[in-house]
Amino acid sequence: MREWLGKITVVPKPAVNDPQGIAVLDGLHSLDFEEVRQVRVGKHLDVRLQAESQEQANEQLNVMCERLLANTLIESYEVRVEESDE
Amino acid sequence: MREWLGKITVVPKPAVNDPQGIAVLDGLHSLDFEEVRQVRVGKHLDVRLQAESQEQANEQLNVMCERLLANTLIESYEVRVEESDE
Amino acid sequence: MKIGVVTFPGSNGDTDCMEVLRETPGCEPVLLWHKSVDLEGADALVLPGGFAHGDYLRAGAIARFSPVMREVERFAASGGPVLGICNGFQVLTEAHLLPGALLRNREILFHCAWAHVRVSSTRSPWLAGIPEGSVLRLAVAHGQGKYYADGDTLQTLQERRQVALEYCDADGNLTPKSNHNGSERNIAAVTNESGNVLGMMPHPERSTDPLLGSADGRALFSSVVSALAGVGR
Amino acid sequence: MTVYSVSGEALREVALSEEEYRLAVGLLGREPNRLELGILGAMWSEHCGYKNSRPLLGLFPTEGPGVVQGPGENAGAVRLGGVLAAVFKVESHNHPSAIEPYQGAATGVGGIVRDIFTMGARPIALLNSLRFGPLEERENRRLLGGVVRGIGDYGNSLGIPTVGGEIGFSPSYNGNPLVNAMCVGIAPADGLVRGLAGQPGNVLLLVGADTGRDGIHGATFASVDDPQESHKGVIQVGNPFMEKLLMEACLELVGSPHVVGMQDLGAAGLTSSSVECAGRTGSGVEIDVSRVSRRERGMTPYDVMLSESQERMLLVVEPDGVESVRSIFEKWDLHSDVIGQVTGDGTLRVKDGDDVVCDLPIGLLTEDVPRYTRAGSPSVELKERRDADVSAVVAGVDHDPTGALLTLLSSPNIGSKRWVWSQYDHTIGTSTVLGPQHGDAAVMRVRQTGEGLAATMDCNSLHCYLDPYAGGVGAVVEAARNLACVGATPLGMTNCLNFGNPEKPEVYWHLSECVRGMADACRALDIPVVSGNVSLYNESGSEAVHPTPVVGMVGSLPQVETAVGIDWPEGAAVYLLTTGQEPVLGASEWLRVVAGQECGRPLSADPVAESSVHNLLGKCIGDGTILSAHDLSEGGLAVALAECCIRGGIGLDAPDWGGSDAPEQLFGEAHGRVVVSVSSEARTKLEAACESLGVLCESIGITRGESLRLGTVLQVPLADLQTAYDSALSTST
Ligand SMILES: Nc1ncnc2c1ncn2[C@@H]1O[C@H](COP(=O)(O)OP(=O)(O)O)[C@@H](O)[C@H]1O
Ligand SMILES: [Mg+2]
Repeated sequence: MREWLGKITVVPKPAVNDPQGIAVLDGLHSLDFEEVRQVRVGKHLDVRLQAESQEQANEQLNVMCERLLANTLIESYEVRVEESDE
Repeated sequence: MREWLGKITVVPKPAVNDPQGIAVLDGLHSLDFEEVRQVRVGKHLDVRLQAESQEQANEQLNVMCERLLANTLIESYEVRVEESDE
Repeated sequence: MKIGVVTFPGSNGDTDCMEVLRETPGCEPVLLWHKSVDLEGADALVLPGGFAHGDYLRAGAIARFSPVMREVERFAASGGPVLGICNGFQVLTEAHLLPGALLRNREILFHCAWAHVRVSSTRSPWLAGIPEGSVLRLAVAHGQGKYYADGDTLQTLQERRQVALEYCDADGNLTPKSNHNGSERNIAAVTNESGNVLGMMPHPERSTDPLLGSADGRALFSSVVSALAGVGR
Repeated sequence: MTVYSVSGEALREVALSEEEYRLAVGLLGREPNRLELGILGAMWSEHCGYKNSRPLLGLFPTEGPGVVQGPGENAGAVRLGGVLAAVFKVESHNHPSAIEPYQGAATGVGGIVRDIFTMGARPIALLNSLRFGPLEERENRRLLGGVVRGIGDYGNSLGIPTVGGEIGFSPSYNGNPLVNAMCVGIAPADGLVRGLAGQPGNVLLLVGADTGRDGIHGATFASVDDPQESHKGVIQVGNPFMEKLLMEACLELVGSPHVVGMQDLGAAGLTSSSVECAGRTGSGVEIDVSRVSRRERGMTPYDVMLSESQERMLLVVEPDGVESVRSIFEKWDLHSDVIGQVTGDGTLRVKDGDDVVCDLPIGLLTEDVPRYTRAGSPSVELKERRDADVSAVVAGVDHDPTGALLTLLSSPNIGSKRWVWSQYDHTIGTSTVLGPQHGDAAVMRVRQTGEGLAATMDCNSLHCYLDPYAGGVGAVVEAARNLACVGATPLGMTNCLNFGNPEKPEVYWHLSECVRGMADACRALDIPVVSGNVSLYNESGSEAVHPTPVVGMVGSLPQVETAVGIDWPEGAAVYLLTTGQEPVLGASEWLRVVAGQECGRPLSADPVAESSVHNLLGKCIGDGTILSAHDLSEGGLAVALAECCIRGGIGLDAPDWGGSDAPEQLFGEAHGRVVVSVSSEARTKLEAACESLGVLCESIGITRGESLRLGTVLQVPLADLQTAYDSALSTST
């Protein structure tokens, strides 16, 4: 068993309304960051966990996303696994 | 000018305790993901912007973080830039 | 005495603030729209509660860049009395007019209740008329009200008597239970170094009638009016 | 027989039966195209068209001297004092909340708030009525948590206090929670805005959020019985910040001579809103979908017409006024599009640029909606439960009064809901005189007049299940009683009929019997029904939810200061007022929680006898005689007394209480029973008033000390009561 760091990104799916992204976009425009065309805001989670291998960690993290961390009706997620430095 | 996709992660600094992370950790434990040791919850932003180069995009995104997207008193951030696929 | 209520599109405590100011003797309230760059000669400013720009990202983060905020900063720098209530407090910390930050409550959830606070410093003109050590019963209603600052800052705040209100029980004791949102050192309100800018999480403007639960909040508004009259601004 | 070109699957997608399709083709004289079919399906759905419920709704009394606006508009309105009107309605968001509890509940609040400010009223209070499966199941805790956060965040952001409501738990709601939100607003009685189209040539202005592919077919999905399986559209995500801007802008436009009508976009979006406006004035509308701002590329006319994107409003404006109206929206940073106009030809014509893509008579979409009156009958299982031998069940319980009381107090239907309502901002607006759990109804002060406006939501779904007629009567009578207990007189009522699939005989029987009971009670108590909502097909698996006809009632007090809560002061004399109805254990909470049985029959209320209790309360609370009042409902006398102790923080000393320890006496349920407290000087005054109004009144004891002591039957320390009460929802935290 080793410790791994899962980095999970959960963002609203493209068709889903993202008022938060729209508000941040407006905020950036009003700060004169005119070059920004679109913003979407989601969640980031750092999950430290024990697993036999990187693959196993990856698999577990995907299950966690399906079951708790993301609502797949409105959000899509992405999992990356690194070796934990702690 | 090309379009770039900035991927920004904003997480609470370690000294700031993160009740959301604790709540998610509890949630995972109660779903029997006993192997999880720690969770921190932050924000993820996908920012599509125009810039001359990857470096320039990167620089602009860092300025946005300093000025608006993160509160550096309590949060740290990380910027990655990719070519935009859209 | 003209008191400006700085209103952002998502402010929702502006009406309650206008109401109590209208009822405060010697006070003429005026609404200041966030896009305006004219404070209309206000002698003091209130930033009310609410969700200034929807409070996406972080409470108060986007509001800080509204046009009116440059004038608020100038006004504060010149020593004018500024009161940020709840979301107004969050805006003031984001704008660096007050130290620290307001994090999500310890229990994560939005929390609406009545809370007691002890007046621990009366340096602010908003509190000058209230005896130090008084216990006030005030409404609280927020999801991100847990006051945070690093250890050194907290030390300095206390040394310089910038901690204005602390959550306490009905008898004025700073207990863990009364610290409903988990703020550092039970802090409910702080001032800037010179004392003219005050940020507080509780809502004095909602605590203005015994019929509603308490009238203790009125004292802050009458206090600033007397303070300003004394100074003759 | 004619062969149609449309597939069975296409019909299922829009929830139309083949027979309905045949009917529509006959009326139209041709087959509809795909867009027209989608529009037809939405407008003929139960949700928009009330196919199964309209005939039943006709039973409700909807008129009265105080009615300013009855059913048929975005919300109903009743006169409040002299020149004001209270505008209110309830709305369900059950299916969306089952799928995504946070967003589903949030957008439910958004929808009901829009219905109120669309009428030109400023919303001053929100309430909600919720039902979930048991909290032992994680999924139900997740739903509860998400729904409560969604309701809280949306209302809190708008700055409208959420001041009351009710929550219940039962396995029948597993997989199908109920989320009903009610909003109350205030407007000048002669200044209400209607959803009217007016003259041909008037301009249609679409305002607010851009249109995305959200919730396409939400209306039809709400009309089929498995939300989880049937939902394919994009889930609606609310933006309370946008709604706040819309609300302020629309309220600023009230009284503008240029605004002919306002209509929010709810179920079936642009389709139903434009059809409703035209239908109310007998005109037609022409819409060019290419003028609608979109959130996404590649949207078809179908997507635009049926999108349920939130935070949008349709305004009908006189041609000269368009610029001035748009400038108000600009001030609030809101985008508006001129999307079409009112016509005189009675059709809904949709264009995509120059192409006509839909041309349907408005009447086909409104008056021609099929109406079904079905035959209902109770199921065998229900009859067995209803006719079960309750006394045998009671005899089988090892009765322990103290244990039963603590068990009931800590059960989720009775115990403290603080975990829920502390997440709702209930003090914003500085008008909340009696907030959550303070009184039997919420009381708001009406600044303009000094009056009090009271509101409550009620429904005992177990009673409705076991005896729908009695349950329907009971829901209305209990709501009126709750208003009376704070000192208010009912002005009007709204309701939300939450039932299963009406095509099933037992569900239709429940629905029709409940409505009959409610309507009879409304007539007897002289309370008009001015608005409401119907949510059918609430099933999961193949089980219908318990019938849940939620009553929302609004009342007034001449002077808000006189309102009383549940909390009694120290040293007061406590009385039990009754109509003389003896409590029973059938369908009681005691039977459910302590004996583990949902069986027997509840009592039916006698509205006339009940009125005298309400009148007494009105009189004696108004003149300051009564210091606190609390009605007896689930859990009966012992629970009501315990609640008064907990809320007042003071015990009850009743050494001479002559009752027995029989469970009927302590925990039995009946109607028309209220515990009140008066000062010792006012005892004779109360007794005399009871005598003259024909109300029975029994002296119980004195408020003092640190425990609830009822004769020799019960003595429980206050601290134990409190602990049990506070533990009820602890599993949810
Ligand atoms: N159970 C009911 N009792 C009385 N009126 C009802 C009931 N259900 C619906 N109505 C009335 O029918 C009309 C249409 O309601 P609804 O479709 O919910 O409107 P909206 O789309 O604006 O939410 C409204 O005027 C409403 O008040
Ligand atoms: Mg409507």
